[in-house]
Amino acid sequence: MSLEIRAGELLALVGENGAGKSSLMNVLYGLYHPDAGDILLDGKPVRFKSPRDAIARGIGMVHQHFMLVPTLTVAENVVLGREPSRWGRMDPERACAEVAATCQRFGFQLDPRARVDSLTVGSQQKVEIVKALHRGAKVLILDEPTAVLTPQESDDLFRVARGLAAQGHTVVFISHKLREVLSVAERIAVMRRGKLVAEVKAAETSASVLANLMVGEGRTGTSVSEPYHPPTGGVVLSVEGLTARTGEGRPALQGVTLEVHTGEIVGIAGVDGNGQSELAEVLTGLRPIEGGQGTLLGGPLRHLTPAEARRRGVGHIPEDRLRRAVVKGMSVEENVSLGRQDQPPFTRGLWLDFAGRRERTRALLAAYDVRPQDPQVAIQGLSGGNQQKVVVARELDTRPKLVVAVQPTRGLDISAVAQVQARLREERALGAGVLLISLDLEEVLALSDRVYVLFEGRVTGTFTRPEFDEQEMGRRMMGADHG
Amino acid sequence: KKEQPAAPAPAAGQQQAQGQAAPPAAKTRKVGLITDVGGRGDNSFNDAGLRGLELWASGKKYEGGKYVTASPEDIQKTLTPDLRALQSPIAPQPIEPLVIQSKSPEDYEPNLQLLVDQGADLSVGNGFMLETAVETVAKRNPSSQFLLIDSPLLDAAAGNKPYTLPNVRTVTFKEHEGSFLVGALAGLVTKTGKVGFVGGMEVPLIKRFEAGYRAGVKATQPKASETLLAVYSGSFDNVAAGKQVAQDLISKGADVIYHAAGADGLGVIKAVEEARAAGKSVYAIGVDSDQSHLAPEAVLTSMLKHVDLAVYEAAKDLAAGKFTSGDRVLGLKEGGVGYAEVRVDFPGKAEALQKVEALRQRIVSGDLKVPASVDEVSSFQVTP
Amino acid sequence: MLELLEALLFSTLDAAPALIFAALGGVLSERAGVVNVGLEGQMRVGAFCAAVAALSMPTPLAVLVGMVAGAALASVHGYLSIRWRSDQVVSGMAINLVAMAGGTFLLEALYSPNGTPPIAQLPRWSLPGLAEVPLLRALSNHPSLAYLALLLPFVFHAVLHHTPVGLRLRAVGEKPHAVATLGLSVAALRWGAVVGGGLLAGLGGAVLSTAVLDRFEQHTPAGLGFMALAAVVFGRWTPLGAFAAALFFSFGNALRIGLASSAPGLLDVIPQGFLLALPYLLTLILLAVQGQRSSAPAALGTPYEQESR
Amino acid sequence: MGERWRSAVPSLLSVALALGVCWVAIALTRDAEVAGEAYLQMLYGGLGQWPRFLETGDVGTLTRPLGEAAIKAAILLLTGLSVAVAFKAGLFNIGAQGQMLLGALMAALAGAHLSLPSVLHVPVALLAAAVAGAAWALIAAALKLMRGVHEVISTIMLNWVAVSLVDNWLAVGPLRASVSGGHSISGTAEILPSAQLPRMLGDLSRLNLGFVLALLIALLVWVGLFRTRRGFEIRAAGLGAEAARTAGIAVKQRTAEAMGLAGALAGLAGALLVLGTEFRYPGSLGAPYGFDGIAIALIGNSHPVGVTLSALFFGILRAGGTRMQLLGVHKSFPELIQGLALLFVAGRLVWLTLLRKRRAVAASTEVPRA
Ligand SMILES: Nc1ncnc2c1ncn2[C@@H]1O[C@H](COP(=O)(O)OP(=O)(O)OP(=O)(O)O)[C@@H](O)[C@H]1O
Ligand SMILES: Nc1ncnc2c1ncn2[C@@H]1O[C@H](COP(=O)(O)OP(=O)(O)OP(=O)(O)O)[C@@H](O)[C@H]1O
Ligand SMILES: [Mg+2]
Ligand SMILES: [Mg+2]
Repeated sequence: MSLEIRAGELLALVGENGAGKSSLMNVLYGLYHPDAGDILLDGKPVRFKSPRDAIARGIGMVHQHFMLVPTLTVAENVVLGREPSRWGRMDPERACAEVAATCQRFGFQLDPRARVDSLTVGSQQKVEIVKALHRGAKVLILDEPTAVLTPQESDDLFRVARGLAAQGHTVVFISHKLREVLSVAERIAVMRRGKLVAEVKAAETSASVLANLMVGEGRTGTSVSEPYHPPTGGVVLSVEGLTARTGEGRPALQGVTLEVHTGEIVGIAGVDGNGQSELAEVLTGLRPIEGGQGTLLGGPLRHLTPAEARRRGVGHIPEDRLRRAVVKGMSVEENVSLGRQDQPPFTRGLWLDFAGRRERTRALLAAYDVRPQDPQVAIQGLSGGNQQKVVVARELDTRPKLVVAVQPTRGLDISAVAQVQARLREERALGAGVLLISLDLEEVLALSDRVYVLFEGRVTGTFTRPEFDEQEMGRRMMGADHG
Repeated sequence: KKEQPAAPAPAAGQQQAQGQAAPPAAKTRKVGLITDVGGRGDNSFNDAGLRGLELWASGKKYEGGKYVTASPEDIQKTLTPDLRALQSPIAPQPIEPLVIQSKSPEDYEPNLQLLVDQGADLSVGNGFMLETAVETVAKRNPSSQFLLIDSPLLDAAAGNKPYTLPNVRTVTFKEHEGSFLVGALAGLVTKTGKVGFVGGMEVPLIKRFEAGYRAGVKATQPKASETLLAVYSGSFDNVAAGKQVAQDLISKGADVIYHAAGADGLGVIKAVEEARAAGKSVYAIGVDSDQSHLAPEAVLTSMLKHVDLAVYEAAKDLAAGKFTSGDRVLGLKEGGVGYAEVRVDFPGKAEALQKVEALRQRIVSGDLKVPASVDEVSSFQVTP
Repeated sequence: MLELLEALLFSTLDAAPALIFAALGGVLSERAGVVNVGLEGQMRVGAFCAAVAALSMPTPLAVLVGMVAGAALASVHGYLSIRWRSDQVVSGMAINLVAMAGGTFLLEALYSPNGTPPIAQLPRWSLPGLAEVPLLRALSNHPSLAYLALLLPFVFHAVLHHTPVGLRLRAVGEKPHAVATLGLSVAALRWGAVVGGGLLAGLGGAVLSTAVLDRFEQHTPAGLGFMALAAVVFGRWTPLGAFAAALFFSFGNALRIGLASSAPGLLDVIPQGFLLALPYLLTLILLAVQGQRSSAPAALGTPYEQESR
Repeated sequence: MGERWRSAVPSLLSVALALGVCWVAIALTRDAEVAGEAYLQMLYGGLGQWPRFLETGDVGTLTRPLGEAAIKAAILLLTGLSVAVAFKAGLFNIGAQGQMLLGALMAALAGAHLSLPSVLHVPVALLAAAVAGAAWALIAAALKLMRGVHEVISTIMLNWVAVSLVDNWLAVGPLRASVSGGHSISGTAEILPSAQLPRMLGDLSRLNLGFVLALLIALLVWVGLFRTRRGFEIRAAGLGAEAARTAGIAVKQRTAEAMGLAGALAGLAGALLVLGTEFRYPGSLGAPYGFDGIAIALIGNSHPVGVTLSALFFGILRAGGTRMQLLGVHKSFPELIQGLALLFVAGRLVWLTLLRKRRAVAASTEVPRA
C-alpha cells in the first residue's frame, strides 16, 4: 500500500479494527520493519532501524495504549532517553524546567513534578503528546487519542492539533469516531485489511460514505433513531446514597441514588474517572460499599460477592477485558464456562461436562459470528473484538435479570458494535434491566431509555429519552451546575 | 527386623568367613565402603575412612575419578606419631577398593547391596547413620562381611539394645577420652582462662566430644570449665557459619577453641588463623584427623579418631583371612583415639605435655574414667 | 554490655558483605524486570573461579575473575530470558542446578573434593583512628571488600535515582514498552542489568572464597544466594532496602550466635534449633507486619515482546 | 491431543541433549569407552541388570534396581506434583523441602507412637504427613493472602525454619529415639511394622506400595485439576486471578486450597520416605527432593502427565547414577543432567523456533489456502 502525508496537514486514518492502521504507523515510527517497500521522507528514502531514527527525523507518535511509566513523574517520563545531565548526574531541576517550557510553548497545563499514576487519563494523554513534541516532532501520529477522552477533552486535544498544524506540524490521527474525523481532519485515508482503499477530502464526504468504504460493500452500521421503551416491570436495582472508595482509598462514589427497572436500558454518562468503574464494581460484588443502601434483585447490596451477584442474575460485561473478562491461557470454551462452571451444561455433579460445554460453546460462537469458530483454541489467539464477542455471548447466555455492561463496544468495529448493541436491546426486550456504563456519549444516547450523569461520584443529572439534551448532558458531565 | 538371630550363628559365620578367606597368597580381595551423606572431601570423618581403605590398605590415591598408585612417602605423610609406632607398620595389602558415596539416607541400603553384588568381600558402612542399612544387608547376605563404624548394631524392636551379627564387625570410639586429653591441654594453654567448643549439629555423638572436652578442661583448669563456651553451628557443611561462631567465641575471650563440626570446623580454624593475624593469641584444636596442615600456626593439636585405622585393620584382617565379627570399642588404651603431635610452641609446653601424658596413662590404666555425657561432667572429679 | 554490642557489630559486618553484594546484584537485575533466582549459582561460580584464579594471580585480580564468571553465568540466564523470552524463574533455577553439580564435579576433577589449595587471602584493613575506640572498633579490621560493601549500596542508590541510566533502568522494569517507543533498547538495558547483577553476585561469591575463607570449599555458598534473594524482596527491590535486609539477616545470625555464647544458661531453656530458626522467624514476622503489596517492579518477570501491548 | 504431544517435544529434546552433553563431559575427562560404559551402568542401576539376569536367572538383579528407581520416582513425583499444583494456582512453591520435612516427621511420629492395625495405621500415618505438610504450606498461603508476602520469600524462610526446628532440635532432642548405653542413633524411634508401607516383592526389592500410591495420587491430581469444577476454578484463579474473581470464583480460597494441596503432596513425599524405606525420621533428610521437585515440575511442563514422566525418568537416572560411581564417574552427574535438562527446557522457545522453522518449510509445500 502507499500513502502520502503532506507537510502541515491534518490527516485522519480510519478503518475497521485490525485494518492495519496501528501497524502502518508503527512502521513509520520504526517500531516495526517493512517487509517490502520504502518510506520516503521529504522525497528521500529512509530506513528506520528503531524509533530512535524516526525521532531523530522528527516523527513523534502517541500510541493507542499509553506508553508511560506510571511510577515516574511527568518530567521523568518526558525526558526519558534524553535526560539533561551534568557529569553523569541527572539534573532534575533542568528536566522540570525544560518540560515546563515545552508545556507552555504548546499550551499544555501539566505539573512536571506530578507522578503519572496520579493524573487523569486526559492529562496522561497530554503527557504523551508533550513527550513527542519535546523531542521536536514535526510529524505527530496520534493513534486513537480520543478513545478514552471526554468530548470536552477531545475538543481540547483537537484545538491543540489544529494549532500544531497551523505552526507547520503534520498531524496524523487514527479514530473510529467518524463524527470527529469529519469535523477535524482535512483529509481522510481509509484502510481495509492492510490496504489503502480510499483517500478523500473531509469536506467532500459523509459518515455513511466512510462507513461503506471501511466495511466494504453491502454492510452498514448506521444507528437508527431509537424509540422510547418505558419500563415493563418492577425494580431490579435501586440504590440510595451509595458511597464507596477507590482502591487507593479516595472517595469514588459519594451518595449515588438510582434505579433500574425491568425492560429498560439505563445509561450512565460521564467522563472517565468519575466513579463509573467503582459503580460497576459495587453492583457486581467486586467492591464493598461504605455507606448508603441498595437492593439488587431482591437482596441487599451490602456484603454482595461476585458469586452472589451472579446467583441473583447479574450479567457483567467488564470494562477491562484482558484483566477481568477472559482468562488468558485457557481455551475459548473454558472461558465460555467461566463463572458458570458449576451449572449445567458445563458441569455434571462435581465433574466438568466437556461434551455439554463444547456444544454450548459451538452454538454461541455461531450465534455471535465469532471467528474462528473453534471452541478449543486459546482465547488469546482471538482478536480483541472476537474476545469481546465471546464475553458478551457468555454473559448474556445466562438470561440475566440485570446486565451491567461497561464499555461493551470499546475497540469494536462498526459491524461488531451494531451486533453487540442489538444484543443488549434484545435483552431489554426479553425483560432484563440493562445498566450501560460508557464513556462514549454517542453510545449512551443511542441505546438508553434513561440516562444518569455521573460527576465526581454523584448523580448530577437524570434524563429520560424524549428529553435527551446532549448539550445539557455535556455540561452536567463537567460538573457545570455543581459546586 | 523381627528377632535376634539364632544363637549358633556367630560361630558358623566366623567359620564360614574364615573358610572362604583361606587365601592363595596374593589373591586380591575387594573391600567396599559407603560414605555417609557428608561424602568424600569432608576433611574429617569420611576422609579418614577413605584414607584407611584407599591409601593405607590398598596403596592407592584417588585423583580425578581414578586410582593411582601411591608412593610409600604418600602414606608416611599421613601417619601420626602413634601410628608410626604401631607394632606392624601400616602397609598396602592385596585389596581393591570400591567406594560409593551416598547422597541421601535411603541410598545406604541399596548402595551396600550394590557393593555385595559387585563382589566385595567386606563392605564398610562408614558412620552411625548406616546402622540400619548394615543390619539389613548383612542379614540378607550372610556370606559377606561387614564393618560398621561408630555404632553397634541396635535392635529397634527391643528398645535399641545393642546386639551382634555373625558377619558384622562394629567399631565405636571413646571420643570422650581423646577429647578429654585435648581439653586438658586446652586448660593448660589458655591464658584468658576461657576456652570454647564449637559443635556442628547438636547430635548425641557430638555431645560426647563436648563432654570429654569439658571434663578435660576441668581436670587442669577447673575455673575454665565453669566458663566454657559451647556453641553449635547447626550444620556440618557451612564453613561460614563455623567461622562466625568461632569469631564470636574469640570476641568473648576464648583463646583455645576445639571443634567437632565437620566442614564448619574449617571455618573455626580460619577464624582462629585470622584472629592470630590480628595479633590475638588464640589456638584451634582440630578433630578426627590431624588438621595441622590447614593452618600450622593456629592448630594447637587435633583430637584423633582413628576411623582410618579401624578400616585399615578390618581390610588387613580380611586379606590375612582373620576377619572376625563382634563389637570393638576403641579408646585411648586401644589406640583408637588420641591427639596429634603438638607442633606449635607456647610457654611451658614441655611441662604441659607431660601433664597430659600423665593423664593419658591414668586413663589407659583404668584409674581415671572419663564421663561420656555432659550431665556427668558436673560430678566428675579428678583425684590428684 | 558495650563489648557484647561490639562483638555483635563486628560479627554482623564480617558476615554481611557476600550477602550484600549478591542482594545488590539481585536488585539490579530485578529492577530492570528480570527475575534472578539464580543468585546462588552465580555466587558459586564466582567463588570457584576467584579461588582458582587466585592460585596463579594476585587475589584482587582473581576477585575480578570471579565477578566475570558470575556475569558469564548470568549471561546464560540473560540469553534465555531476554533473547528467547524464557520463563525467568525456570532459567534461574536451571543455572543454580548446573552451578551446583558442575562446581562439585569440576572441583574434584581439577583439585580435590576437599577444596582448592589455599590461596592468599584478601588483606584486612585496620582503620587507624578506630582501632582503639570502644564499639567503633568493630568497624575496623575487616577485609577491604567489606568496606566496598558498606559503600556500594549508597552509590547504587545514587545511580538509580540521580543518573540517566538509573532512570532508564527503573523505567524498563516498570514499563519496557514506554522505553522502547522512545528509541531506547529494552534488551540492551536488561542485558546490562543482568550482567551487572551477575558481576555483583560473582563478587559476593568471590568474597566467600577470598576473604571469608582462603579457598573454595565444596558447599559454597550454602544457601546464601537464596538468602540474598529474600533480602531483595524484603528490601522492596531498593538498594538501600536490600542492604538493610542483608544487614538484618546477618545481625539476626550474629545475635543468635552471640546469645548462645553470652548466656549459656539460655540454652537450657531455649533449644539451639529454636535459636537457629530465630532470624528466619523474625523475618517472617516482620514481613507479615509490614505487608508486601505492590512494591515489585511492574514488569518483573514478564518478557518484553514488541507486539504485546 | 497432537498439540499436547507437540508441547512435550522440547522437554524430550532437552533431556536428550542434557544426556548428550554429560556424555561428552565424561568422554572428555575420561574417555569415550568409560562414558559409554557409565551410561550402560546407569541403565542397569535404573532398569535392572538384564544381562546378569539372563545369565544367572537371579530375579533380584532386576527387581532391586527397578525398586530403587521406583522409590525415587515416587518421591520425586510427589514433590514435583507439589510444585506443579502450586504453579497451576499461580504460586511458586520453593517450600516443598520444608513441607516434606514436616510430613516425614509426622509420619514417623504417627508410625511409632500409635498402635493400630495395619489397614488403619498406614493411612493414618500418611494422613498425618499430609496434614503437617499442608499446615506448613498454609502458613505461606496465609501470609500471601492476608499480608501480601510473596510466597517465594516466605517459603524460603519456612524451609530454614523447618530444618532448624526439626533437624537441629526435635529430631536430635525431644523426639530422638531412646538408646541404651549412650549410643548414637540417627533420628526418631523406629515406626511399628504395622505402619510400614507393604513391600510388593517381599525381600526381592524395596519396591513398596508407595510407588503405586504416588501414581494413583498423580492420577487423582490430574483428574482433580482437569476434570472437576474445583480444579477448573483453581486453574482459572492461577491464570487470571482478577477474571476469576469477577466470575465469582473464591480466588483466595482456591489459592489457599492449592497451596494446602501442594503442601500435602510434599508431606506425603516425606511420608513415603519414612514409611517406605527409612522407617524413622532419619535425623536429617539428606537429598533435596523438595528442590528437585521444582526441576521435575518444570521439565514436566507442570502437567501431571508430564510430571509423572519426568519423575520416572529422573528416578531411573538417580537410582542408576549411583552405579556410575563404580567407574569413577562423579557422583553429581545425575544432578548435572537434571540441571542441564532444566536449562534446555528453559530454552523452550529456542526449540519451538527451530521446530517451527522446519515445519514451516514442510508446510510451504502445501496448497495455499484462500
Ligand atoms: N501472537 C500471535 N501469533 C499469531 N497470530 C496472532 C497473534 N496474536 C494475534 N494474532 C492474530 O491476529 C489477529 C488480530 O488480533 P488483534 O487483537 O490485533 O485484532 P484486532 O485487529 O485489533 O481486531 P479486533 O477488531 O477484533 O480488535 C487475530 O486473528 C489473531 O489470531
Ligand atoms: N507483528 C505482527 N505480526 C503479525 N500480525 C500482526 C502483527 N502486528 C499486527 N498484526 C496484525 O495486523 C493487523 C492490523 O493490526 P493493527 O493493530 O494495525 O490494526 P488497527 O487498524 O490499528 O486496529 P485497531 O483499530 O484495533 O487499533 C491485525 O490483524 C493484527 O493482528
Ligand atoms: Mg485492536
Ligand atoms: Mg490500532
